[in-house]
Amino acid sequence: MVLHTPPSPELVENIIPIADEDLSRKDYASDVDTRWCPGCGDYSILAQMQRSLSNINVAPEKMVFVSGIGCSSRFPYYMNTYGMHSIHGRAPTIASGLKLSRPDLQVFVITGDGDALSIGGNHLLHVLRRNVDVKIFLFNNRIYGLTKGQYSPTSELGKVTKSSPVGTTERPLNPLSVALASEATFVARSYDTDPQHLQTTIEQAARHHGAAFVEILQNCNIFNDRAFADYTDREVRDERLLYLEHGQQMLFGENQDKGLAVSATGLRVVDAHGPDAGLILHHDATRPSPDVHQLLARCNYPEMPVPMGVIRQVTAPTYGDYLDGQIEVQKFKNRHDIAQLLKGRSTWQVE
Amino acid sequence: MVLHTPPSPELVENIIPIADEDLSRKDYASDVDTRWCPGCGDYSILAQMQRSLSNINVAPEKMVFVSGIGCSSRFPYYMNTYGMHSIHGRAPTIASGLKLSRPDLQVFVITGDGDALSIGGNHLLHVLRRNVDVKIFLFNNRIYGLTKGQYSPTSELGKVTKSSPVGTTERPLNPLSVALASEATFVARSYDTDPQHLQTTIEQAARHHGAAFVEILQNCNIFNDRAFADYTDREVRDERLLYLEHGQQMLFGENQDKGLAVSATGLRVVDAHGPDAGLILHHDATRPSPDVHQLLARCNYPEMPVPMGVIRQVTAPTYGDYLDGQIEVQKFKNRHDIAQLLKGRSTWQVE
Amino acid sequence: MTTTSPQANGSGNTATASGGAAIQERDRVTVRFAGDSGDGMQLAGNRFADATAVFGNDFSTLPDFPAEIRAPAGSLAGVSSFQISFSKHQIFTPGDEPDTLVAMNPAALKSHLAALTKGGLLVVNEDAFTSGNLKKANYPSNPLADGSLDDFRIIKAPITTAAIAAVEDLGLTTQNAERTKNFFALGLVYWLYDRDLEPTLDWIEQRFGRLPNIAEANRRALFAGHAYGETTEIADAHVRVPPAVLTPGEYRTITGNQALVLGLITASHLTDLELFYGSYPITPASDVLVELAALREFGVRTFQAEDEISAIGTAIGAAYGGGLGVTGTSGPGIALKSEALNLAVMTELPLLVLDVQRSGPSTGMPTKTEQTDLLQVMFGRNGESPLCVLAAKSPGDCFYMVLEAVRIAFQFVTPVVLLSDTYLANTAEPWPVPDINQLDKIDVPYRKLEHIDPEDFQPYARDPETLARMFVPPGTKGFEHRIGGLEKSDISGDVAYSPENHQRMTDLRGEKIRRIANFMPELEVDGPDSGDMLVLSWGSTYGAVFTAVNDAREAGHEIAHAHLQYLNPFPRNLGDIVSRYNKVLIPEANTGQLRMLIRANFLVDAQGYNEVTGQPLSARLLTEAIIKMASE
Amino acid sequence: MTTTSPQANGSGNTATASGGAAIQERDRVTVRFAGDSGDGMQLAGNRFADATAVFGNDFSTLPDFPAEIRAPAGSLAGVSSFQISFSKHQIFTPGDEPDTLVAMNPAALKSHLAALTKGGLLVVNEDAFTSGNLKKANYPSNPLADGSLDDFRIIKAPITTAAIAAVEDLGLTTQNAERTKNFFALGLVYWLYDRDLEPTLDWIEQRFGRLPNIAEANRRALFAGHAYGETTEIADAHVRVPPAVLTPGEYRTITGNQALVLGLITASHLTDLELFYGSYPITPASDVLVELAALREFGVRTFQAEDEISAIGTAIGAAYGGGLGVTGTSGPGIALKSEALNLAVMTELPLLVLDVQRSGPSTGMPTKTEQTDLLQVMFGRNGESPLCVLAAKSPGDCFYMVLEAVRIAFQFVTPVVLLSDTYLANTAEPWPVPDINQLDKIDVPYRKLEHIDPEDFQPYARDPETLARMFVPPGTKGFEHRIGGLEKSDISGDVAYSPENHQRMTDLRGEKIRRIANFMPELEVDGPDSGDMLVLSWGSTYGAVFTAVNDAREAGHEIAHAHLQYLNPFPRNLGDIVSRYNKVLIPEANTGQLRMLIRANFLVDAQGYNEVTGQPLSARLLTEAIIKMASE
Ligand SMILES: Cc1ncc(C[n+]2csc(CCOP(=O)(O)OP(=O)(O)O)c2C)c(N)n1
Ligand SMILES: Cc1ncc(C[n+]2csc(CCOP(=O)(O)OP(=O)(O)O)c2C)c(N)n1
Ligand code: SF4
Ligand code: SF4
Ligand SMILES: [Mg+2]
Ligand SMILES: [Mg+2]
Repeated sequence: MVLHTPPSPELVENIIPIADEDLSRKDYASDVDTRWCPGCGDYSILAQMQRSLSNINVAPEKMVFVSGIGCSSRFPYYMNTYGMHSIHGRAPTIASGLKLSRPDLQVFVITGDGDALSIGGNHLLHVLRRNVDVKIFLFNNRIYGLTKGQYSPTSELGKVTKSSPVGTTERPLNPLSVALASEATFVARSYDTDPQHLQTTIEQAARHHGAAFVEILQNCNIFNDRAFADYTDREVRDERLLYLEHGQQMLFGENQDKGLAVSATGLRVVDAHGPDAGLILHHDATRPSPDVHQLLARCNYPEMPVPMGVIRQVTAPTYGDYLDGQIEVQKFKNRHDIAQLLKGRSTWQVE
Repeated sequence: MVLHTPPSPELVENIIPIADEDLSRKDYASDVDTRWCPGCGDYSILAQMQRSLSNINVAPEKMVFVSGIGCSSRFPYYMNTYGMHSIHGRAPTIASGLKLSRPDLQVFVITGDGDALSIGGNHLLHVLRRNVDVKIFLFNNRIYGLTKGQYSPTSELGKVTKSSPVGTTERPLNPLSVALASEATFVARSYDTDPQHLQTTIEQAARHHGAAFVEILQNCNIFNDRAFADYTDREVRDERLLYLEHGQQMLFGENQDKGLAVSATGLRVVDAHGPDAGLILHHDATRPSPDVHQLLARCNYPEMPVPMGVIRQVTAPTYGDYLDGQIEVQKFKNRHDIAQLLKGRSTWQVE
Repeated sequence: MTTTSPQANGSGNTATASGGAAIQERDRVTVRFAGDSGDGMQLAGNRFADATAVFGNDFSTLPDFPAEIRAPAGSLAGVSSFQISFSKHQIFTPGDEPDTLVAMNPAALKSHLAALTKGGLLVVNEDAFTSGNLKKANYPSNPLADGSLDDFRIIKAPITTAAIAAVEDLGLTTQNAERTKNFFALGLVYWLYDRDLEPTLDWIEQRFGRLPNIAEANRRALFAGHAYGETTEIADAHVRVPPAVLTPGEYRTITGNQALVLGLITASHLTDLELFYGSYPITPASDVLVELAALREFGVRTFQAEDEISAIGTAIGAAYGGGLGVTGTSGPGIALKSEALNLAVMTELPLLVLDVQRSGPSTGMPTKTEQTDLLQVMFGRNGESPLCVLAAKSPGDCFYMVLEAVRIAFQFVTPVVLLSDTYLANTAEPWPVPDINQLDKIDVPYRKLEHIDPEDFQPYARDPETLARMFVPPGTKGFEHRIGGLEKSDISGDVAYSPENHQRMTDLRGEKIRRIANFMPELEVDGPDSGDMLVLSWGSTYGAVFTAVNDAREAGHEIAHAHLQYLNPFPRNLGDIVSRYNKVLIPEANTGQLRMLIRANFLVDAQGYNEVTGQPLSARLLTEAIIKMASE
Repeated sequence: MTTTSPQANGSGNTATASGGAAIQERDRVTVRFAGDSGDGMQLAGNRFADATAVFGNDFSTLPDFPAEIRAPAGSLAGVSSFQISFSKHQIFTPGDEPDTLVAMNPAALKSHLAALTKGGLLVVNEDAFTSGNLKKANYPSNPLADGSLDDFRIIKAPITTAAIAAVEDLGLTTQNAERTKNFFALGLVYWLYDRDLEPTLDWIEQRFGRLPNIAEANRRALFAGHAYGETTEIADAHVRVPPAVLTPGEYRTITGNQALVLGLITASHLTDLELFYGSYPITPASDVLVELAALREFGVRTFQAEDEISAIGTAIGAAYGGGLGVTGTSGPGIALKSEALNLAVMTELPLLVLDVQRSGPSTGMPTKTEQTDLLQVMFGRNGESPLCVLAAKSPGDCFYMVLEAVRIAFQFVTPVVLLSDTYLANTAEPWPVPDINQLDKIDVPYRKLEHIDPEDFQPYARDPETLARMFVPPGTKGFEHRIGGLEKSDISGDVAYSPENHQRMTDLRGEKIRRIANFMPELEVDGPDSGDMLVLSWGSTYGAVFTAVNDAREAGHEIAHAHLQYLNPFPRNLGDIVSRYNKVLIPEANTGQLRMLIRANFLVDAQGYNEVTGQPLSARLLTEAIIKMASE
């Protein structure tokens, strides 16, 4: 039997707790010294996060950052909000329990490529599938930073690292593909060195009702320097990145002179001024089927431009909506009388 | 730095250990009483497995079945081969260690939807990504059988089960999508009540060089009866299933009168005799990009026919190929002199 | 539904029942139903228990399931049994050997005959003794015919055919008709033990009301069995156990798992916090999840996690959020939760962990009982990681121990592990229904903290008496702070690596747990205050040990008994108590886990009585062991 | 590269060195290098250790890293240090308080000054004492100017500017030029302790050969520092520690982690089995994975798993396949592995688990040392789950304990846990290089079984002496069988639920582990055979305890010392030994884990000396504690 108790509409709204007074970036910064290597991409992400929160003016006491373990996972210490630096890979579980029992809080998860996709891969899958209303920011530097340079599940096949002195023997995961296969309702990508795009993306995730997954390409200048430079360097960006905007055509190139179209076997690049220009797709992030989103997720340099921005954002009730809805309905339908519950189905009297 | 040490060709071959004498189905059956409920779909899968192995004539002493925990995971006990009934969710890890250290063995993993996608989701992801040469058979009954009827990660949203008396609050995973997002080189689906198709599929998986993933739809007549009957029942099969064959057109329907074509937004059904008949796709399981395979994986009843058979099969070196290749190359390049190793970089003499 | 049971009214040795046959009167009787998994033995047993409750006996039940997976019909592996002991006195175990065994097929007979008391009554379903079934049970010849049962009194009843005959004209399928055979057997046993049919007829109506045909069939089978009893020729098969003198009040039947569920709902009420229960199904803890999931109207949030790690993770999240965060599992799940449980120790959060122990190691025997997780929950974490450990002693006690665990978790801001086990989980006993209004509210200290001046807030400042840290959940303005798994600075809670601080924090975490003892009852001794011998027990063995000690006393030995519900910390007076006796015996369903702790802590030469069989301790064997040690 | 060190040749109190200044002669000296994480202190320390090795002293080193993550330059959290103690006698610890402290910046001075012996020598880089750096180190005023260092002898050297000046004309970037300052400091210390520059110059050539400019810069800085030493005005700063009289032979420097790696490769050779190492990176065990990964030429299969559970799963798979299956981790990883480790106990497979312990609970202090996993590995699993536990006592001993662990794992077909810790992992000492041809082969019993008649094969039949089960890996025709985590039938290994069988198997699993003691050396006591006081230790505290016991003896106390390398089972004679002394003291870097086991097993009132600071035990404080207890 399949029961559908669609949650009542007022439960399904995204409510970000807003501060009473106007807060600046600094108000979101804690007084703890940041402890990342000079030059680490994490600094920029921290700054953009603080700016985004101040743009939204989130109430700091309602914000909770939950992280796992890794360089990236030190993040909560630097935010003047509530936070838990938990254990390796498990942040999505702690965040789920917190959000489901405290729907009034805004819960952000900070994780790394090892934390989220190696030890924590399963929790990531399930928190997305369940559409628990938490926002997950995966700092992908394609390496284990904190443990000093072993390869991660996003490291390229053959990559030489501390633990693969003659090259790795395993093929990397594509975080966006995994998120889409996990039935995520919000999937996006940004990167450390485009502050404006990163801020916008963080804000879009924050405003999404449901689980949001954001991959942030992050440079680890110590153990995996310039891992994304081939397409994120300022000089080549325009040619090699595809900035997605919902409703807009998928155009890229310095003069927006190229675009993406569907072929019988996936996506292909066409000349925006050529004969196939008419085939260039409009980006529809809200399409229920993740099919085209999957195609975008798999666009990789050098064959294709690398997509940035919100790939998918669909509306669906969250796990919390359903759960709270069930509680409401059951409270309405059944007596919740503890004395009666303690008696159970039947009692007898000894006199 | 990315090093590519392509494994030498003789390492990259799929060698199934074959028995000296001709073996029948019975030779693969152990003398342990099967302990499934009468009517359980597992019986048919067991029978087809035994038949398939006897068709190939695998050497039983070279076969190892590794399973997790669940009704399905009792499987190894009934096979007259080597086997380990391990712990919940971890079979892929044990199978990986076994296969990588014993390339001469043929290692099959038997798992359930809970075992593989709930507690074991992460191991499944990684064994597929690594392309370890083990064959994984997931018996999907969309329920926890052994623990008596709680929902599983493949149970439908809203489903009423023991642990969801007013319906579940979570959206199911699509096992094929997950396998494809895990970069699997072989992905297939079959079901318990089509013995011939199941046998063929098992054999194809066995012959694949690399990690194979096979979802087998399996009826649990006790806790989730007729979960797949809407499309696997004999009367409706032809209309509702799409039997895939590499190189063949994707046709279905009692008279093969319908087919699948690509649209701008995914796949659609077209009339095989209508004007768009020319657009009907030929199934190419070997296409390197998983794009179309992802589209197929997401075809669901009732909107679309449900695909059966091998969705994807691509050739790639396995983890073991790379690993053994590295060992070979390093043995060739470096001295492997233990006495020297013990001395390390430098020693001094005390007299 | 509330009924009133007659009070025990004197006792004679024989009386005359409605059937006209002579009724023997007895103090206590133990009956075991055994049959194939498909034979409905658990159902029959539970109905018998209900009828017994209404009749007014004290009782205790012991279901024994086969392994989780279905076994072939008629096979030895497929045998399922249900034992009930009932008495005119208070009793504490489901009995060792049954006086009566109902065997529905040869496999059931084979598996359970050894337990039947010499001269006991054997009720067999002779229809099931076909050559096929005999073979499945490895019987070379038919025991009903070969004289091998001569030591017992036998009622050979054609249970299957008689049941089918009774429902003949209802137009049922053969399968459904045959299924009524457990009601036939039940009717027969009701006659044997003079039970009232009413409660069962009511139950049939409630349960099968919507399937009138099935309801009628079951009713007819029940009556037919009862009638069959009257024809029995065994002389002293008609027995009556007078009602027990129990403390007056309203009673219900309860199992340990039910009591855990009720305890959690009650704790949620007494703390005025919503309950969050994160769990992954595992035998024998799954039912706690399943039953809680059906109680959404109490604001219960159950979360069926993807694995045990996620389950405890979500519970930690809920606890961190200021809720009543609970996770429950069995031994293998505890192993998986240990890393995250350590996070709760380091972050000092009020978390409740239920461990319904089962037989190990590894997957072990999932449906069997054992007390083998004590040391795991004490020590199974990296680093020095003390936490509070409690253990329930009876099904009903599970309820009260949940309340106690929650009280301690909040008062001391610490994770607490509550141990139950398969035996407690499944065994049923009469339980006086508590009055919810008489139960003390449970204090939630952070409610007061949230109102202090944020300037005075330091997350690792401590209450001078309990050493509980200043825990304030997210949401409170001005108290924003971060916690985590790295070592914390005393008072400020900042990350700290200094050697002195780590020593201090290690000491503080240890001392906090030790101080719980100052807020716990002292251990009570039943029997002499000092002297020759003390029997010290913990957890679910309470009933067996209590019974054995009493039996040993009746055999003339002066023996003291103390039972631990608090395992960490120990009650303040425990050291004193164990040193007051010449001999200390510690019976456990493990190889001596509590014994090790007692010896290490108090340097007394405590001896062990240890059974690791997957079965509850046998009171009879234990009595022998006690008497032996007392006589040495 | 092999060099020959001079032998100790008599001793005078002063001598004349090349520089012409008077050289003090001393028995033992301890030097600590401290600076910012970016200052290259570990490199300098390791070079000094090499030079010391070549010179012929015995020595021991103690690196102390900051937390894993980079801290801001100049901050207290960013200080990294390296201590080395060297002596003309054999030594067993890296020393408690240094005689000389090199402080490269104010934060280093602040963090480490307290450790420096009164009157000790302080070498500071005065260039780094800028107001910015002073502030970062929380110095209100400049300690070089305010008289607060008057208790020490100080060499204020302009290390940064002098190093930059020395490399001026090489055209380096300022950053690179500044980076040579550790070589300048090293040169200065080489002069102070009369070390030869040759080994370091060789190393520079090897390491920077391809970057001739950098090599030259480092050389110049080294010479400049050495020359600077000659100008120092401190009277007794020029010190010589004569070479030690060590057992003749070929020596190398080794850390515990290196010894684990060599042990594994050697065990693979001695068993003639390929090594499979499944691991997930975690401090301080990661380097074992990293170093093994670079040894593919030895047939090593390293597998960087997705988590610790997978890591042990793969190792179990490899062990089941008949290989040398090993997994390694630290405390949090052990917690995660515990469920799977239990499978290895139930399936009785030869598995080796390395546990390089670190400070807990939870994430704790990942780079600090502790002995807090003993009880976790003993008891951290559900059910009764005995396994063998060993612990290494020194860096070099890690090598031999791996061989011993592998021998036991195969002989008894059992998982074995080998405990090391952060201290052993990182500390370096001279180590006599073993002759691979002198090491005993390790027997692999299944090789013989594979040739028996399959009819005689029963997977759970046991060797009568060791109780090892008949383990035959897949691949052998006629031996096909299934194993798993459910309880097994004695002998046949079939799944079994009978109470008697479970008891028997529980007993057998326990007895098998106990019998290992019959194949282990007895415990040796250093000192009197019986008497007043025994100090009992285990694991990495060996050096500190040995030193402290000797110091206490020199203070006139007759004290015995015994050190356990076998924790489960205990050596056969342990109970006897501990009962022969009036007092037993057990020093541990935990709150008393071995102590609990000793008290429980032998009922002796063993006392603890416990430090849980993340640092190795201090021999000096321990000496005091021993003397105090001995005098009571
Ligand atoms: C249970 C456990 N296993 C292993 C570790 C060690 N560890 C800490 S962080 C980390 C990986 C970090 O990589 P990533 O998540 O990519 O974060 P980054 O440091 O790159 O930001 C590992 C393996 C741990 N802390 N806990
Ligand atoms: C660590 C652990 N957690 C939980 C369990 C209990 N358990 C056994 S099987 C199972 C799920 C089985 O479902 P599935 O994998 O779908 O197999 P099925 O029985 O349906 O074939 C669970 C939760 C266990 N054995 N071990
Ligand atoms: S190691 Fe890499 S990721 Fe970590 S702080 Fe340094 S630069 Fe950043
Ligand atoms: S419970 Fe379901 S899956 Fe398990 S054996 Fe029975 S029918 Fe099969
Ligand atoms: Mg990373
Ligand atoms: Mg299932």
